[in-house]
Amino acid sequence: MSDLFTTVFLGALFFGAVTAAVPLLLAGLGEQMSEKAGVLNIGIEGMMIFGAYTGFLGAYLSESLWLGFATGMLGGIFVALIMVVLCVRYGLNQIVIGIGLTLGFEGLTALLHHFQFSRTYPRLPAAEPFPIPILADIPVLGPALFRHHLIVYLALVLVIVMSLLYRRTQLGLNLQAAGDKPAALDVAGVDVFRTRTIAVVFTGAMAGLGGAYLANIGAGLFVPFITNGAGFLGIVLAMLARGRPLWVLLGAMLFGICLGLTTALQVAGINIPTDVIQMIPFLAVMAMLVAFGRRSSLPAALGLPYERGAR
Amino acid sequence: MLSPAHHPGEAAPIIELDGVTKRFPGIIANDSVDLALRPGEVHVLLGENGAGKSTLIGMLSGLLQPDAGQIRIDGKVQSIGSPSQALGHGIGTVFQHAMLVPTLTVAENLLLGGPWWRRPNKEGLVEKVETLAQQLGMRIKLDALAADLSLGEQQMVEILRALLRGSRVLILDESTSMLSPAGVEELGALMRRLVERGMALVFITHKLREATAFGDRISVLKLGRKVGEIEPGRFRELDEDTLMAEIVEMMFGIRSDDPESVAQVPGPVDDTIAPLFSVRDLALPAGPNAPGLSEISFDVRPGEILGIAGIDGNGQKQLAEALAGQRADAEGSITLDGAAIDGLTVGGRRARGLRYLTDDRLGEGTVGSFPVAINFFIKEVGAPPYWKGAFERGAAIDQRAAELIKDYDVRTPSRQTPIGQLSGGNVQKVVLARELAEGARVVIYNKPTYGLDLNNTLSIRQRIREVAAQGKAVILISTELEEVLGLANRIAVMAEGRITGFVDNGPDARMNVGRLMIGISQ
Amino acid sequence: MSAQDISTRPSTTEAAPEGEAGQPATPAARGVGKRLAMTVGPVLVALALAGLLLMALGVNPLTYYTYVIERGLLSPSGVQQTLTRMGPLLFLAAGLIVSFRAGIWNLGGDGQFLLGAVAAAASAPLLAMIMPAGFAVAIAFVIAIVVAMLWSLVPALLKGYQGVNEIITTLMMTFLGASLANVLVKLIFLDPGTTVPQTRTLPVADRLPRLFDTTISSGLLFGLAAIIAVHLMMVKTSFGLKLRIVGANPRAAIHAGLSVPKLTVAVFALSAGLCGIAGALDVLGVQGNVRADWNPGYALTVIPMVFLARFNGYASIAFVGLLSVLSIGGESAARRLGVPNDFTLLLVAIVLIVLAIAEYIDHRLSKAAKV
Amino acid sequence: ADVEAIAILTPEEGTDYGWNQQGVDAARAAAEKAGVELIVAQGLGYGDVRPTLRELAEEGADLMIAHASGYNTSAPEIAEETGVAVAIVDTPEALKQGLIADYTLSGHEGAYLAGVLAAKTTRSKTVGVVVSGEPPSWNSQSAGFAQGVKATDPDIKVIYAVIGPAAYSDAAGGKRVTESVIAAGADVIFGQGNGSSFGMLQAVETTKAADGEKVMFIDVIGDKSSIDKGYLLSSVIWDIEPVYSAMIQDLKDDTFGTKSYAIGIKDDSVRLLKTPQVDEAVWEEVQAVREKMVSGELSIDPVFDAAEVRKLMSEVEE
Ligand SMILES: Nc1ncnc2c1ncn2[C@@H]1O[C@H](COP(=O)(O)OP(=O)(O)OP(=O)(O)O)[C@@H](O)[C@H]1O
Ligand SMILES: Nc1ncnc2c1ncn2[C@@H]1O[C@H](COP(=O)(O)OP(=O)(O)OP(=O)(O)O)[C@@H](O)[C@H]1O
Ligand SMILES: [Mg+2]
Ligand SMILES: [Mg+2]
Repeated sequence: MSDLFTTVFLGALFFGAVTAAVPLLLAGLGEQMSEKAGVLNIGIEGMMIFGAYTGFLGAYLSESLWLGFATGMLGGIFVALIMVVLCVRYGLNQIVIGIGLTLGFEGLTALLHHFQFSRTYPRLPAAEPFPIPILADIPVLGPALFRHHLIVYLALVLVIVMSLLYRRTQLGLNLQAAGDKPAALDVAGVDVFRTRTIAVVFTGAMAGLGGAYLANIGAGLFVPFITNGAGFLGIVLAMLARGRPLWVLLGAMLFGICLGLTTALQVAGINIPTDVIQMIPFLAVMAMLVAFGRRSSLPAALGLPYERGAR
Repeated sequence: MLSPAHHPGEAAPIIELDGVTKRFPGIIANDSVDLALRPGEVHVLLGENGAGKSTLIGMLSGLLQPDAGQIRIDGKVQSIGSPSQALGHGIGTVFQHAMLVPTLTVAENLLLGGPWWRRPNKEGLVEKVETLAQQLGMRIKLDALAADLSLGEQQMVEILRALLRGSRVLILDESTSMLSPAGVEELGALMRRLVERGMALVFITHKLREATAFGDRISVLKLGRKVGEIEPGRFRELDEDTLMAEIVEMMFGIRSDDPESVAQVPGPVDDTIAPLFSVRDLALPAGPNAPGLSEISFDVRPGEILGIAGIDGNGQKQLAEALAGQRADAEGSITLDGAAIDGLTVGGRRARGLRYLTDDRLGEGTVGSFPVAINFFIKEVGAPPYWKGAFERGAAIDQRAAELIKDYDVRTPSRQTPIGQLSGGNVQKVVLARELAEGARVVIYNKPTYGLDLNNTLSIRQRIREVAAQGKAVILISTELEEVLGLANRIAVMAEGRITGFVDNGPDARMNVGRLMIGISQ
Repeated sequence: MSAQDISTRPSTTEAAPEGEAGQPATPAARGVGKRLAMTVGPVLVALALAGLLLMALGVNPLTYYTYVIERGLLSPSGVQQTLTRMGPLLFLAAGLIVSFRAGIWNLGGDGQFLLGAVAAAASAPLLAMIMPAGFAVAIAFVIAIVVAMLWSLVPALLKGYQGVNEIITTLMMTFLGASLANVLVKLIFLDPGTTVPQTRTLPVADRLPRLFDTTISSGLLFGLAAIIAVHLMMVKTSFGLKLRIVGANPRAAIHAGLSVPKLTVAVFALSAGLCGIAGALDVLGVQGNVRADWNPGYALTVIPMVFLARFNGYASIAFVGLLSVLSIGGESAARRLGVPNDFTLLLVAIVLIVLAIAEYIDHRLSKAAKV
Repeated sequence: ADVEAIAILTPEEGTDYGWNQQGVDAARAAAEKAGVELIVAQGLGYGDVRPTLRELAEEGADLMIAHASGYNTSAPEIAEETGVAVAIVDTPEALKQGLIADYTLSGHEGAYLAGVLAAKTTRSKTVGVVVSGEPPSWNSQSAGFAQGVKATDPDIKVIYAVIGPAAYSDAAGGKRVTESVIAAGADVIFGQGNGSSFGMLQAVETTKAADGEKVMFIDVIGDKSSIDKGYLLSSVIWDIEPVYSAMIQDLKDDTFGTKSYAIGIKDDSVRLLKTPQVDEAVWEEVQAVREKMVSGELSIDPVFDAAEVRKLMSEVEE
């Protein structure tokens, strides 16, 4: 039994954990920016599923994963733009529109899948990994962490970029102001709508990219409802992380590792019912909330549409 | 008192409003208003609550767009489509309510507005702030969180921000209403220094003394129209009392000498009467942004008004909340009519006749989206006769609300209007009616006239006197010394969460209170 | 922040047409008429938009909609299905109204629904063996309520006493609830008589009675009663007013001496209890048991409906009715025309979004009209 | 009785090369054979299908095939209510003359053969079973597969993994778990899942076994040959047409509801798919095992319970 836990197996396990974490990381980073700017983006699941579809379509037609990521981002941005117009510009209720977008794009992509792919189930070729020299040869950790597609490292770099952006740039200040006191940002001469638009579009791009990653690398194909609530998990991660990109990464990895653990325990033949094992990641998060959740400080204007001059 | 040291001539205006009109649903907030803002002048804008002052400012700062009329800047017709355009024209505004992002530091707040991809230039800022602050005699804590600043400090930051942006026009909307007397003087001096640098200032206030002390020119708005203007020439000719009388006549159509001065100073009440309300060793732990309380003890006799003076933020609000029962962490004993009430909840204390009139009428005093009628009763939800069993008795509520609206002269379109749409003064009257209507025995007023116009201020002060005259015990917390001196029989001074001394009202009271406030004991 | 701040255009002004304190009937009636027009119009626009999509798929939209209306609204058996479907949805709407009006964003309705359903399904068939079915069903309801309330306790306490944002906790509890429901069904309350992972089945005869000679479950009547009761509770009683004060301005609630933490816990209990009843109602009235992996996700689709209804109970009945017509009729129309069933999802989404836009335009127009 | 129309209800669209498609295709073939009309109601999900059942009954269906174990509570109820005959799965005890018939489809015999095939194909002496859920019909195949492997070579390890929450459409999860199982040494994967099985197939196509060679995939229920890229070793094919034809005939003969229907290897309604990837010699050996089963010399009991299945794996592994 224990001889199953070879370095190869452990490597694959953690490799899988990373693969599972990346879409959550991207969704969480995206949602984080929306929330920072005061928009509770419940439509992220819709952005993700549409990004998964357009990302797969792009990669499949162009035979290029990179083009697929680009079309995935565009797909996510398309849904985000609807959200921008309705929720940022016109101040419509973010929860209603968010749920509407999620349902709508789940339905639309299932429909499109039915007409396009349901007879052929096209699958993409294996994604070329980009092993990082030397590091990739470390036992277990090497294959787990340093033999991924380039996009995975880019996602990790993004964590650092986002941290710097929030802490070191004017945009970071603007975003925080848009979420905490939009009127103050407005009178300082910065367009609140534009700031929030940037944030929501970024969310769309990240969610779309996450969806495309899920379809193109995670699965290698598109099936309806493939995102399976990953966007909602992104919302939870963003709220838990309270504005810190690194925490999104930690949360996403926690989920990924718990999923890997589920597989590991089963492969080891440990006879715990899978449904019980599957509760682990959620229990872990709830435990974190009970222990550290006190006074989670979300942006003061989260969810509030901004209207200039309104009292 | 300061008086204009420098007398500007009729320089060409930077900004001219020409027949500017602004309509809101059901109201003309500004009706063909003409106004000129000239360099080197403090232009005071006066008017009752709801006269349209803030609306006018909104159009100058790009928050609102006029429905008719034009705005000329440097003689050319311009539109001010957004706050950033206003800033571009050199118009800086310090709004009635603080406009800083509480979670950012002062420096970050000052840096807001740069190109978005840039790295905020903190070093450059430090340099500029140092020079400006030195020139103007301001003290700025760049690394403090905006949320940790006092209101006065926040205002300074906002003024500084306007100056950093190279503003030629600076608008101050009711900037003095939250300042201590010393803060007001300081702001006045700063305003003088700014006009000396050739800026045009707009100064909005409800306090005529400030208008006469700091202004060069006065315009009066009434019901959205400009009803009068006093030119700098005449302004300088008239003495303060005549000036005030003239302004009051323009604003209210009544003639009066000094409307705020009080005929007779209330003396101490007979101290052989048993106290109605006693507090012993009240204490409260300090919070992250608030001082704690310690060793607070006092008595209030029936018919007595105990004034609590002190600079804002020295624990007055915490004291009021502890007395009202809103602070579970308070220690010490409180007795009303000989019975301990410190174990009771807010509702329990209220049932015994303890009433607390909060200073935050919109934040906690009322529910803005609820009708006026319901707001009269939100402290006695479920009580008869307005609720029977668990059910609301709409007719009883409506009827009583109508009476209270009439008795307290609440100006509202209807009983069903959401209270948030009323002007501040009218909201205050609703809160007042709620606390005083029935069964009050001890009343705590916290800044009862903050932000109110003269008429409302005077009528509310009169009510406070009447309440005491009915044999109730009154605690009056106020940062306005005039108010305390005009109403209280005895004055306690608070500093850093303690009472530093008591002063019986009388001829020497002003000096004694002042000494206590700046830390010199009697 | 707290989620109270997540504003909703519909709720910004509480002086809604139905009146807080006895308004004359005529303006109210006119208000209802206008609301009706403002609902029917956008629905037509939404249907036209979805129709364009159908044409692109080569399907005649008129035929499609004829089928939808015929099945969802006109055919006797179809309308009975629609009305039956409404029962649990109305309870969910009632539960959501309680919490949303109190400013608490209970997004965990689906988890509470599932656990209520499992609790009812686990208890009713067993109880029915030892007592009259009527009692068994009644007790099962009580058990479902208690279980759903307990399930909401963690988010409730975290929110009430620690200020932890309930959107995160309730979302998490929904994920967790779905897993737990599965565990309970597969491992604990499994029907030993079958290999299929499901609970014991409550015989048809023991379920809630049907109305007259129809297949309409009496759950509809309970649902209607519940949502009207909740509506009246919120607008006419002192308890409802307290909840609304907490929802609209928690600081004012503290100032007025209300115990915000206790009320918060009470809101969660009520809201979760009602969602739990919805689950129990679906099981005890319609399904008879709970199968593993069953999660209809009703609460998620009901959330936008109660928003569109501005948290008004009566309007929610209409919107829940609309949702039921679309889902029952849409399923049938899709099948008959060979369109994948997923089109129904898209249809519901388009209706939702267009209604929200119409609401906005209405808001703008009425603002402009007052000048 | 006259039979003019039959209906089939499936939870997902009948384009999944699996359970739903086999059901719809078989119903179509059976209807055509019997000259009756077929009404297809697909993609109904796992929620409440009573509305659809009632509507189909109204539309004149004489037999409603409720092709999902999730429908086996509702369908008999509607049968009682409307008097229209229904066929349900996995519930042999629910028979009722003229009204309710059961067809319990178990591919355990075919899966046993697949196990034999896998045991003879594996180079690493490790095979994997990946499933997206644990419904009875899959459990019996997982168990059958493990028994087949064990009977052929007791030293071969069988690794068992269930994907995760709501995994029916979790293609990414299917791929991830399959990759882990391959990394644990498996070079033949026996996969069961709906949308997620395409993820498993993808994993097999894009991951090398420990020895650097191909990993092979054994599918169930449907035939994915048309979309295969050379990794499909076999599939436990279910042909449900004979079952449905028998049902229609029984309905005509008024004997419907008196017996359960089943599929099995005897009449080739359960059979192993022969792809070009199967070694001829191995195929002969597998056929020999099949003969033993047909002749009754070898019989395998189906195991439907998930816990039992998992126990079987641990035993196999020991
Ligand atoms: N956003 C708004 N929507 C509707 N009406 C408004 C709005 N802002 C102002 N008003 C109207 O404009 C009138 C003038 O308001 P404004 O705020 O300009 O008064 P003000 O002179 O600044 O009063 P105060 O002394 O209390 O600050 C009010 O009576 C009000 O009816
Ligand atoms: N959003 C609004 N909608 C409608 N009317 C409004 C709105 N906001 C303010 N008003 C109106 O504007 C008037 C003045 O509002 P404002 O808040 O400026 O009061 P105010 O004059 O500043 O009073 P105070 O000086 O006591 O604070 C009020 O009569 C009020 O009815
Ligand atoms: Mg104003
Ligand atoms: Mg004001």
